[in-house]
Amino acid sequence: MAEEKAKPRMPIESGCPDGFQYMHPTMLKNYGNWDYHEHVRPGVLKHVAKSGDELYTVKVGTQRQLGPYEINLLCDIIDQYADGHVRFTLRGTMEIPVADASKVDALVEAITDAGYPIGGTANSVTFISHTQGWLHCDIPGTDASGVVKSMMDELYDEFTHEEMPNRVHITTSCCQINCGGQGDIAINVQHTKPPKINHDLVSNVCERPSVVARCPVAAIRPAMVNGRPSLEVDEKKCICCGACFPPCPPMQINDAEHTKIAIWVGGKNSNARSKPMFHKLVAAGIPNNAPRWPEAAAIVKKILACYKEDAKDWERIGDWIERIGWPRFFEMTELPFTRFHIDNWRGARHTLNASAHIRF
Amino acid sequence: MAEEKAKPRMPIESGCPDGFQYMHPTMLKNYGNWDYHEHVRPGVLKHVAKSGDELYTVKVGTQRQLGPYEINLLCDIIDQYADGHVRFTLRGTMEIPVADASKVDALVEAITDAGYPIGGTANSVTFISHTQGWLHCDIPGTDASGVVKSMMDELYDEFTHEEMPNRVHITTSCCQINCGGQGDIAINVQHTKPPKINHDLVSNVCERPSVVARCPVAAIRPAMVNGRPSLEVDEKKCICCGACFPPCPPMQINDAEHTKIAIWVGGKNSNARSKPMFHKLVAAGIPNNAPRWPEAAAIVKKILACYKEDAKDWERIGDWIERIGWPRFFEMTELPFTRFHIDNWRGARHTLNASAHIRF
Amino acid sequence: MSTPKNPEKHASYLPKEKKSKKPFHDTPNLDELEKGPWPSFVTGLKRLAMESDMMVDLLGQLEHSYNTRLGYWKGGTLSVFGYGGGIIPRFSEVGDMFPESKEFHTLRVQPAPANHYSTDMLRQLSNSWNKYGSGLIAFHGQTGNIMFIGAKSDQVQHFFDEINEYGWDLGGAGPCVRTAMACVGSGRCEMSNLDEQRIHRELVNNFMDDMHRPALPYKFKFKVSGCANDCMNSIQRSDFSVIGTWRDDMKVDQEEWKKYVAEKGRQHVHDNIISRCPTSALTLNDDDTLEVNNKDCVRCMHCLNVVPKALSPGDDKGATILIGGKRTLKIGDLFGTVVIPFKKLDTDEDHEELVELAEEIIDFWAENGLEHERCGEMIDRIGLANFLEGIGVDVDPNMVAHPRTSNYVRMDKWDEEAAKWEERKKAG
Amino acid sequence: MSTPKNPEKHASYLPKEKKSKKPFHDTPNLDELEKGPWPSFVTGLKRLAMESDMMVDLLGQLEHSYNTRLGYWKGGTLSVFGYGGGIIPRFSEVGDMFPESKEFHTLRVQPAPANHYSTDMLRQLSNSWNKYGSGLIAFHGQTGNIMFIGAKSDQVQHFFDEINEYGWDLGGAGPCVRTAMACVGSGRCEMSNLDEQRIHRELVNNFMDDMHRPALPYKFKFKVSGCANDCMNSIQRSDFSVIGTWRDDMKVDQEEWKKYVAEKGRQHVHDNIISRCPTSALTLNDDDTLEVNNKDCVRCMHCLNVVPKALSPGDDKGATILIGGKRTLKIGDLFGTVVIPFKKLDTDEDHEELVELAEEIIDFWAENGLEHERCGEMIDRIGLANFLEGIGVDVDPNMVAHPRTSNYVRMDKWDEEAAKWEERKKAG
Ligand code: SRM
Ligand code: SRM
Ligand code: SRM
Ligand code: SRM
Ligand code: SF4
Ligand code: SF4
Ligand code: SF4
Ligand code: SF4
Ligand code: SF4
Ligand code: SF4
Ligand code: SF4
Ligand code: SF4
Repeated sequence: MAEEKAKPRMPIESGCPDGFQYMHPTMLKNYGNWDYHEHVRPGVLKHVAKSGDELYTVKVGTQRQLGPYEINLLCDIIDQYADGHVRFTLRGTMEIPVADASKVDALVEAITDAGYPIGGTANSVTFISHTQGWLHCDIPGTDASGVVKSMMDELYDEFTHEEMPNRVHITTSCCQINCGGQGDIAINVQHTKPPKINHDLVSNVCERPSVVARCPVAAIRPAMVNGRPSLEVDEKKCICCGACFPPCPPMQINDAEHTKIAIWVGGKNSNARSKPMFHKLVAAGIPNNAPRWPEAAAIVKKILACYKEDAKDWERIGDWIERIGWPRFFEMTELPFTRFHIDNWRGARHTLNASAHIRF
Repeated sequence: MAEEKAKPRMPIESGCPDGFQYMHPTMLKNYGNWDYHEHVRPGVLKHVAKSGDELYTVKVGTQRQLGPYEINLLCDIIDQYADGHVRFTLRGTMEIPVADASKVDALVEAITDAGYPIGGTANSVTFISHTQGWLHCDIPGTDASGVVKSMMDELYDEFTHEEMPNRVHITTSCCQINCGGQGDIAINVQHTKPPKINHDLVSNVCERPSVVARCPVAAIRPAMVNGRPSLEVDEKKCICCGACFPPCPPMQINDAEHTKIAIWVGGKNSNARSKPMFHKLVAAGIPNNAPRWPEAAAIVKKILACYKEDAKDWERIGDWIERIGWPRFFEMTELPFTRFHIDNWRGARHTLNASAHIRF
Repeated sequence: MSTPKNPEKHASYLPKEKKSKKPFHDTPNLDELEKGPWPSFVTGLKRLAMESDMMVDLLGQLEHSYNTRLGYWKGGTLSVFGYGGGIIPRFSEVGDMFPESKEFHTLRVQPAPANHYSTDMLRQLSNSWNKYGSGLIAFHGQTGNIMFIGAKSDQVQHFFDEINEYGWDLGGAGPCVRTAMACVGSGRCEMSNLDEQRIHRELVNNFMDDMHRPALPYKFKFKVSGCANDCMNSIQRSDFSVIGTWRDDMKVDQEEWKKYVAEKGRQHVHDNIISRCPTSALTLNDDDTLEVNNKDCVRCMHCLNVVPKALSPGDDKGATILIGGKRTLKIGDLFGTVVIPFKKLDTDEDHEELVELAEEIIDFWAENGLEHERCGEMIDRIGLANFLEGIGVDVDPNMVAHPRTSNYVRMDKWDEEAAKWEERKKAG
Repeated sequence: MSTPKNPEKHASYLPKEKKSKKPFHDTPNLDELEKGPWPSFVTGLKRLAMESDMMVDLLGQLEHSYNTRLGYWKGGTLSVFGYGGGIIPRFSEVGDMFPESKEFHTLRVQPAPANHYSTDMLRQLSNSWNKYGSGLIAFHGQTGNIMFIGAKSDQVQHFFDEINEYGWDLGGAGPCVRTAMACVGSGRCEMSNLDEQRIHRELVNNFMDDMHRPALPYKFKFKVSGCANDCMNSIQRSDFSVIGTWRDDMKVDQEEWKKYVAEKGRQHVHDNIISRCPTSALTLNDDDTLEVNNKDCVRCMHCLNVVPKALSPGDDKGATILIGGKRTLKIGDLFGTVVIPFKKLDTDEDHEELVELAEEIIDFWAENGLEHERCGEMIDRIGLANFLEGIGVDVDPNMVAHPRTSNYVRMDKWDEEAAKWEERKKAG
């Protein structure tokens, strides 16, 4: 026994498990042979296979982090009203497949009764891409769970209805690294001051050459401070990106006051119509106002209101702005246009207006 | 008298002269008050002023460099058949304004009889932008007058007819500096070997630091060669652009064999429909085959033939290719696509296909 | 939010009985986040804290973050036996104030492609985690992992051993191949051109060594989308993006199409479909049938999205592969770039070739990438053409939005390179 | 080419009598360029060579270039009294072989805007040049100069003095303000929104000192186009591009428009006009009238080009100013960038302001540009926002194709900058 304990268990490097074992039987049977889909109502999709089989999907908003209570609660409902299978989307929305049309209403009702929203399909505002934030990450400038929760409260009706011109994919990121990715709207931390260095810690904690190498603008140099090896930041060069902080936590970038929120719009990853587009800065300097970030929420809602009113069907936010032009976007949303909107990063010239195409 | 001779004449810095004094009276009278224009026939435009006045313009192709014989010959015709005024376009085409419709035919006939082509209007191939070449420049890899003459011979019918989908603006440049500018089609010198340095001359002729500063890839360093200050080129880095040659002629970039011709397409300066676009490399390694450059001419004609056949009305060459896609362009023109077509200059990533938009 | 029908079975439910020993910290900020209609994570955390002192302190630390607007976790090193990655260790910087949650590690576990579960398996995973960890699971992380959030150092191995026995393995963290993602695709979506489940598993499971023992220049992500809608954001968010497409003509069910036109009207069809095609490849004929110029169609998916009943991908399916997507660090955002315009994925050999391509790319990058340099950054540094040469892939005009505009290039090898193209053309 | 009616009055004419003393060199290569229908410059050169030994040797050197495929001119320094530029001196490297043309300088002379001439003036210029130089004149150089090609060093001053007396002045060469260009515009073109003649002269004539005594970092070019067709290629080929546009609604003559529709058919109108508008700002109404969404129209000119009889620019005319266009050296080609989206050019004050803007820009660049750095390269180096600040111009969203996509920017001055915008908004 003692011997066995000393010999640790070798991992089974099974990797990514086979999904077919967990798949709903109708999905399995018709795998690769689907014919078309329809939108039954917000939050409910109907897919029809070439075999004629039908599959309904009920899309449920959750808080992403689930405990045993929620898991059991939802699994109970799925077992009772659906077919014992479930999947999650890349946004952390739960999708409950159910083969029998007659079960859908009861399922929807049970889920609604349990306090979970049904929606996020088609031209709704989907669940916000969620990152770790203060709950778990080591570098966050803000929280993710809180931002997502407070925004989803505000956008609840847009999740449960399909009234936008096209899908709206919102993302959020709790530092400039942007694990949440690009979005139709992205609500991201933006640092505004160079890191403050805790020189006492640098030599213990940080591999100095690799920190120096991380800085995108070569603003960091090794230096002796108080007789000990540390680092120095050229504050004129520093763009306050925070990239030095993960490899060297003594380069404190977060700050209760100067860590701000910025809002970006028009990111688009699909290839539908236009090619994929990066999101673009529209607002910054927004206070990191926990616990409910009302200033950021107000801007997001304003942008969505303009989009909802003005865009044509199937125009994503980026498509819409391409058509109406940036001058009108800033006019409609009443956001200020500043020198910071003009790119000055590498390749900035590709973002300038090199034409006489002007909007009046 | 001797005194006067010693005192040189001070220039009158009159600058750009007043154009109104040379302007055709109908232009002057209706300056800024024109209503519309029509295409009477290839080479003849009709402009109608708001006053109702009419003005015809007869567009004449020349060889750009004119001597007293040509000037008198053409001026005689203008005086006899037109109104004693003339202007030149930025391409070096002659435009003869004539107010009286009844004079147009005789004018056209007289010019044609004198051996000058009438054309270059609307959707024709206009006269090629002409640079100096071996006739006058100090850095040319080829001739300009000869290239233009031989190409215009080939494209004569396209100049005198209006059968292209839209205007075609061809340019040519006798070194990579490209004084001829971007074009629907650009026929430009492309050097393919690093400069050979005549070390004996460098120290006399070249200001070394400024030559070093001119190199776009920092391939030049000062060096001592045979005990004298000279320059050295890192041939691995050198992109053979020839930028070092004008400030330092001992850095001989031209070479009877390795100076080649490259062909670029899709440059567009107008803002009509699409924004201005740079021209793009399509063919290179073309022999600098004076006196008639048949290989280059063949490629130009092939491209024009494909464009003429396939493009929609009003599509410039660049617009056309945007629509049909580059794979089809290379298919249709039968030109090879190589690694050199893939940009690797700064900002190259903006030229890559970052989408799933694929042509089959 | 209206009062729940059954408060015991509701997102807002809080058990009456508190089993944890530590009293709750005051959490006025977090309490604000219990308001509003969206299910509250705070209520979820409190529910767990009713059972667990660790979660009581976790709530305390989180409230402290809300108060001070600063984070208090720091990293460290932690792993299970035999592996070098897959866990994100977290040690509290305010452990003295909140000692019970001073260790709060996350295990990243790879789900099945497209995140399918039976409810049984969900309950089983939840039970195991409840036994060894906080009970809190994020479905899923942005890279696709199931994130088991909140374990003490000494519980990590036990939890892993337990779930590893019934079929689950760690995902990636650190400079390694990461957990992959695939869309639901063939599972129910008529747009799909791929067997996403298979491709996902074949790609990532081939690199388990590179995932579990981080030794690459930096992270490397695979994402698989069955069509150009790219529901996996693969072009932006993965180093190796596989996107389904087709090479022959799209299928048009003219009867369904005409029904659609009849129902919606010609103006609507023009405004929403015909005029939205990026390459003007569509014509609405006078008899209300649709004409598709398949040579101009770039498979953007728009028209298929609008009328899925009438329009579908062709039969000659395969994938476009784009390499090098990623976020900002350190040269600015990069989208993936087309490296294989079309890869047939029918036979076993086809699938093997795809895996070999991934190997080729990872090998070349492992050798030529700088430390902390993503594959896309390397391509940006060395140039796409050199990268293609390095991995033995031929150039193709589909790889560029347009050919070079700058004459700054040395081309003395033109004839050689042109000859290659001519040979390939001859070879067909 | 058919036989000319009157061989004495024909592009191919060669006088029978040879007045020059030197015998012709053999020119088999150049002779090839006498074939074909386009008027031959070689015949032109030969005509001159019948009168001039210099041109005999010039033909010889040119043939030598054709033979060896190399050029044989080198530069030098040459100027007229009081000026430092405007002449391109050329000395032959094969002067021993072709001694008569060993000096062959070019004088760059500024034409009137849009290159208008009376035949009298053309003859007068030709006569003067024939007296002092080769007789060969290029109408015009790519920067717009009349290029008097082929003078010996000792004739340059005489020629200049003569034509300067009757109203002609040298253009630019070297690091200086260059000769400007303007399109024919208001002279006869209904698209024009500007008084090109005036703008051209006001701009360039304000900088005669900067043109004639080169002391700037590098060259600086003005080009003026009356509308966005940009017949002067100004966005690509000038440092300071002035492009006419209008701010109110375009004018639609619905009767003319309907005539056009009736004549060409609705399908044609749709294919050639409606669907070609870059911002889909046009609608063909059911009654064949045209509806223009002037808010979306970007004044690209396309629809006006197609139907000039029906569509015209609005009344509230002015100019868009773009700065920094140029060719490749040394960072790759640059287009100009919008710096003033709209400049009213009605009053004298408006025109003065335009000149002041040019002064501001040239001053800032003269101070901040590196040696041999064009204005556009400087902007690329320092960033557009800094440039705008330097010249005292407010930012505007029309200056960008889109706002920044990269978060690599320091924004602690956000509030200040936002306040500026709000103030401007309030001020109207
Ligand atoms: C479930 C999911 C894939 C998965 O395996 O997880 C999915 C599923 C579907 N997507 Fe998606 N998309 C999903 C994320 C995405 C994403 C990525 C994202 O959300 O971050 C994109 C690209 C986002 C972008 O461009 O920024 C995406 C772009 C699309 C598009 C293209 C939309 C466009 O016009 O640009 C379609 C086509 C459409 O709308 O008809 C589409 C269509 C669909 C269809 C209709 C396909 C089908 O027949 O099953 C699915 C219906 C979803 C619905 O709720 O209406 N899906 N889809 C993802 C749901 C996320 C969520 O919780 O809401
Ligand atoms: C957990 C997660 C956010 C979430 O809550 O969902 C996450 C969390 C972290 N990311 Fe991320 N990233 C997560 C998805 C992403 C994505 C999205 C994706 O994969 O589609 C991206 C953008 C795509 C990309 O790969 O570029 C992303 C781009 C980054 C980067 C920037 C990489 C770059 O080259 O620009 C870093 C920084 C680094 O690696 O040096 C980073 C680093 C981190 C670290 C490890 C921060 C650090 O250095 O300590 C975070 C650990 C947080 C924690 O405590 O768990 N994370 N990260 C996501 C991973 C969960 C999972 O495994 O499923
Ligand atoms: C005379 C000239 C201006 C001058 O002051 O010198 C001129 C004159 C006219 N241009 Fe131009 N353009 C002239 C060079 C240009 C150039 C520059 C060039 O040739 O290098 C351009 C931009 C070139 C580019 O994009 O690369 C130019 C782009 C246009 C366009 C836009 C075409 C397009 O669709 O992209 C129009 C509109 C049109 O075609 O109706 C236009 C229209 C016109 C009109 C119809 C304007 C008018 O009513 O007078 C003139 C008729 C010309 C004709 O021959 O049909 N002009 N035009 C130039 C004649 C050059 C020549 O010898 O052929
Ligand atoms: C004569 C002319 C070509 C022609 O035959 O028409 C010409 C000829 C020369 N150009 Fe040019 N350029 C001429 C118009 C242009 C243009 C077109 C334009 O102005 O619209 C351009 C492109 C636009 C631009 O400004 O970038 C042009 C871009 C250059 C450059 C590259 C500048 C750059 O920043 O990229 C050089 C190189 C330099 O200045 O160092 C250059 C240099 C030269 C030099 C001075 C070469 C040298 O360094 O000795 C050539 C003198 C040739 C000679 O013997 O006369 N030339 N050059 C044109 C001037 C005639 C005139 O004054 O009217
Ligand atoms: S966005 Fe930044 S803070 Fe948030 S999880 Fe990712 S790395 Fe951590
Ligand atoms: S915050 Fe960014 S720019 Fe500033 S020193 Fe750190 S890595 Fe460099
Ligand atoms: S293109 Fe080059 S060779 Fe030709 S004139 Fe201009 S500078 Fe001289
Ligand atoms: S040819 Fe160009 S790249 Fe080569 S050394 Fe000269 S300036 Fe540099
Ligand atoms: S990427 Fe395409 S195939 Fe996959 S789920 Fe989305 S729409 Fe369906
Ligand atoms: S898939 Fe896209 S590109 Fe192809 S026809 Fe449809 S809309 Fe056009
Ligand atoms: S630029 Fe415009 S105004 Fe000037 S000639 Fe061309 S079309 Fe006419
Ligand atoms: S001018 Fe151009 S942008 Fe304006 S309506 Fe006409 S085509 Fe459209």
